[in-house]
Amino acid sequence: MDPIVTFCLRMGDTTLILGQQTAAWCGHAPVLEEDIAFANMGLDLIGQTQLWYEIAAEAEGKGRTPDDLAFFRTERQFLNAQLVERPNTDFAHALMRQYLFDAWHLPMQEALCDSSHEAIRDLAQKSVKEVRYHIDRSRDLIVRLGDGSDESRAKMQGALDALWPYAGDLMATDEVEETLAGQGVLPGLDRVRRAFDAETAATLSRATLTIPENGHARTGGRTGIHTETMGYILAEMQSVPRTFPDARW
Amino acid sequence: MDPIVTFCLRMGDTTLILGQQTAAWCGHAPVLEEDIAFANMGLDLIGQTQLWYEIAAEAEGKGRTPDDLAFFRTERQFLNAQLVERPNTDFAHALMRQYLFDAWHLPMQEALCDSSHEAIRDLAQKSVKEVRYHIDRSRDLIVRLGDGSDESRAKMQGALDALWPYAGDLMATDEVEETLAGQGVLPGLDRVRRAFDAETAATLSRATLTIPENGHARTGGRTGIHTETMGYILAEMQSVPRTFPDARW
Amino acid sequence: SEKDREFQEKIDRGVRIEANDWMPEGYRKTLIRQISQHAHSEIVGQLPEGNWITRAPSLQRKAILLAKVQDEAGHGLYLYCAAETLGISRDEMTEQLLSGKAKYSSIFNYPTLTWADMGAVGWLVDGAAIMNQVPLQRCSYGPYSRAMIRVCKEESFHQRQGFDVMRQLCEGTEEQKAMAQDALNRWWWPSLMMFGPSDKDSVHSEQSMRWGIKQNTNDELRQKFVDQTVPQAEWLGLTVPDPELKWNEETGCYDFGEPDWSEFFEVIKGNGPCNKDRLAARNKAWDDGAWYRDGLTAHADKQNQQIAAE
Amino acid sequence: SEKDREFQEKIDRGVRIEANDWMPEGYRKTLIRQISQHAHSEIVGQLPEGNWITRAPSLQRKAILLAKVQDEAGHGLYLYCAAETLGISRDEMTEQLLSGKAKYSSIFNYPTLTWADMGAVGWLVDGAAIMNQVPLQRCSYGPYSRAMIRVCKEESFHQRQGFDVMRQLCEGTEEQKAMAQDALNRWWWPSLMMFGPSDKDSVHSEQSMRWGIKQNTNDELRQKFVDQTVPQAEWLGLTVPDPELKWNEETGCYDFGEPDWSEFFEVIKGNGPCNKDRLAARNKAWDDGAWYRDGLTAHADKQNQQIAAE
Repeated sequence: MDPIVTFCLRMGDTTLILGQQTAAWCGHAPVLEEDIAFANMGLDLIGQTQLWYEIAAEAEGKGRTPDDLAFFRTERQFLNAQLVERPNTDFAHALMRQYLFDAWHLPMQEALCDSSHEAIRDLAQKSVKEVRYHIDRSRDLIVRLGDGSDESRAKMQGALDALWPYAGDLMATDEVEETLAGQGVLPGLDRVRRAFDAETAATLSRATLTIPENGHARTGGRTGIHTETMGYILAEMQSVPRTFPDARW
Repeated sequence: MDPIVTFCLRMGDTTLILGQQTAAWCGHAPVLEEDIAFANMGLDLIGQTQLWYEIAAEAEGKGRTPDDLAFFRTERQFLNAQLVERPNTDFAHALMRQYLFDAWHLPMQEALCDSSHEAIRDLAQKSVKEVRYHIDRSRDLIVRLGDGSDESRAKMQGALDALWPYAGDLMATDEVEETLAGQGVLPGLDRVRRAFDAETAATLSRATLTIPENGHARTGGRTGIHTETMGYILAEMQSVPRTFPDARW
Repeated sequence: SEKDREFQEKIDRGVRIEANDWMPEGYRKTLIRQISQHAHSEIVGQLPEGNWITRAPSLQRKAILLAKVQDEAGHGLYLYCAAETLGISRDEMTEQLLSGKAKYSSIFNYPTLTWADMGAVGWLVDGAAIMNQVPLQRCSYGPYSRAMIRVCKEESFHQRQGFDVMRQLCEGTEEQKAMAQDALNRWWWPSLMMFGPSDKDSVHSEQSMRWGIKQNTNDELRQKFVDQTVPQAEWLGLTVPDPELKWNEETGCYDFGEPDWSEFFEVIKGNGPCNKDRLAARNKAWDDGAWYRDGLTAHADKQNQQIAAE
Repeated sequence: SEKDREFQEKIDRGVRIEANDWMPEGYRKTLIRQISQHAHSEIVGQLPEGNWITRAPSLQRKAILLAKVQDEAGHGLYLYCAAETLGISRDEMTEQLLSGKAKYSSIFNYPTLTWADMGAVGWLVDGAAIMNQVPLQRCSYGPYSRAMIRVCKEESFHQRQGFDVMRQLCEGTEEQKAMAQDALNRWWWPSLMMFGPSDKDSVHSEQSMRWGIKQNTNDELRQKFVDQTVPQAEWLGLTVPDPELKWNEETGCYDFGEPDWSEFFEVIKGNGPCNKDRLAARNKAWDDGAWYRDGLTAHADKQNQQIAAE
């Protein structure tokens, strides 16, 4: 597969699955303001997904649409990072997942603002503002809830312990990223990891939370190896188009 | 639709969806013995489903297989009682749902043992022993957990309050049942309801539980009107065959 | 009293009442009840449509639905603020909703069973809501009137989106068209009931009209809704599930059948298809979120103590 | 000691040790560890296959899978009973599992990602398990030996069912065949690791063999598994993902590559793909079920008091 296609699917699948998980909180969040915020982040993520899939579909040149990519691929063909498919166990997990994603997503989009690939550069320049807004919000909540009550700290620490091993999958690279880095499509990848480390070290310390020692052990999403939650997410997400394969919506 | 087809789908869809919900407890029940019991009930229910669908498919005469009926119909075409699609909120709900189902299922199968329809009579005579075993088990648990600790009583009462309004959907009848009753296919329907009332009054009283006053308000499953949990059950259950519609398994 | 008479004169002259103006207790109570019910309806109204966000069949439809549900939460927020100007707190209103004491629009106690319901809800339910809400833009109470101006603008957008979902289905496969017809069949009567019982049976109508809180009778609005919606159904090629529906040359309006008001009163009483599920979902969200709200409060307290200590 | 020597002579003569016989503490401890680990493996082993029960693609496959998972729970039950004869309670063993102190077979820390995994797990994982378990039918400890006779009978049935799932996939569409190959690729190496590290690196092997708890070395069993499985893969038309795999005319066996033992030790340490999810699932089941267990105890206490009072 053209490395551009693979890369755009990795990005778009990651924003889609996170958007899907985020959107599931609508009407179920702890306060009305969070219902609104989660809907808003979900919207941004779905919008970004459409843009990534358009580039992927165009580069692939097989006439598939963004909806084909979202609704008619199987689990092993989805290339999202495992982090975003982790379950909506509770709102602490949802916030921590979002924060760890944002801490990678912002430097990634900033790097892509200098991409040699025009469509990717445009996408990044268009969405970097949204992403900056997301991390401002999630960073603030991590600090307030980490350094909040005993219960809120315990919840946030539990979520961090559960999710930290998956954060590395966001930054996993292989020959796809290396090829694109060599072409200037993906500039400054080394800076992304440093920025992630600096951001999380500073924020989690302010939040009085402890980074787990076992590191970023879990990877594989980028090559289509997922966790057992993924199949359920896709079954639900794809159910209507799969049931009526000839329909347009 | 031939009333035999409708009736067999109502029965088979009800056992299938309950089997599906029951089987989801495997590995997640409060004690190993319940893992085994729920798997066992699930097995019996799936087996009964196959028998009901065989009669339905044969009567329909369109060449559909039991698997076609299970995996390639949509929510509005499923005719199960709403009770069995109620969610696995906790194990108390699972036990109470099973008990209310059993309290109807046993007199229903006993009645069908005298059906004028040979295949239905055979099915009932074959499965009535399983069903008797199920209610012996679930009645016993309702009594022990209702008349158990304060917490277990509260849990069982909560489950009863939530599920009682749906129990009536098991016994809902329309011209389909009336036609079949007239033909002797469905003998003694009036006795089924009386048996249900007697069984639940006696058992719930021994369990020190209070039957809610608002009655059996919820119906509609028998005509394809479901609750919002149903779509998710089907999305999951049908996901593999829907994803690979040309495959055989 | 003198004050009451002056107040009524202000209303009659079309002067807007503002939060700090004197107002009769009955006027305040009526408004609190009505605005908070309306806010609760927006909050609970997230659930039936939220039910399909994760299953929307295209990325575009998913985004539109998500934006719509977000708007509903936003409307809830404006409306709670408007009610707060009358001296009730959001927490009090929330407590009334969660305990089942406060009402919300009965329509949200019906389930959304297929994707077509996203069309029908937008087209019919938002359509009926707008019919109810447009006159409220001219409500005598300023904060409510201004909230409604924002709400109505967004609602009419939602209604067009719902209609567009229906249009796409009706132009689609046989199965899609059947899905659209089925959704219309299920949502038609509950939508008509959204205007409330006939005026002769309506408790609060008369005083509310005198106070400029209500501008039209329930029956007037229902008639207007039918007259607007039936031609749209015809355009879509769908059949309105009312055998008594008929164009009346004389009145220039449609004659139509009577909704099943016993069903309406059952749903109001708490026995609708989803009453329990809706309240359970809202209570679960609130209970599960207690640690979050307490955590933020604890953090704010720490910050304040630090500032005080400095 | 004299007793130890007598015990060893009994073992050497092939006499079965029973629960009330004298036995060395080391023998008892080794057996408790091994039987309880085996029981825990059956319990945790419910999860990866349980994951597909609700999504099995035909009614027949759903029933077969459900029966299989039920058998696993049943095996857990026999094995807990066998361990209890050695003086440890089921609650103690459960506590050891839930706290992460006790181990279970590492293979269950891999995820089941497609329906084909139900084939691969049955064929390869049950296949390897049987290889390990058949000799245990002749284990020197009677209750364990008898439990294993029951277990083995059912396991070989499961293995055939798993193979049949693979066969059906390999005779199916291109997508199905690819799914089968993908499952083989993911499960091959973890299955080889099920026999444990090479004997030279295995801690307990020598003493266990002397005591008649273990009959074959890890490497012998692994070789046997490869020799049995490779022709089956060929029959299915699948490729074993080992470039070093080659028939050796001289030895009459297959030569094969070395598994990645660093992965094995990472998984053992708790860093496998699903270690946390598996323990979390078991802990949740146990914690959520506390009210159930307490309720039954409370009921039994009431009954006993009533009997005592009569």
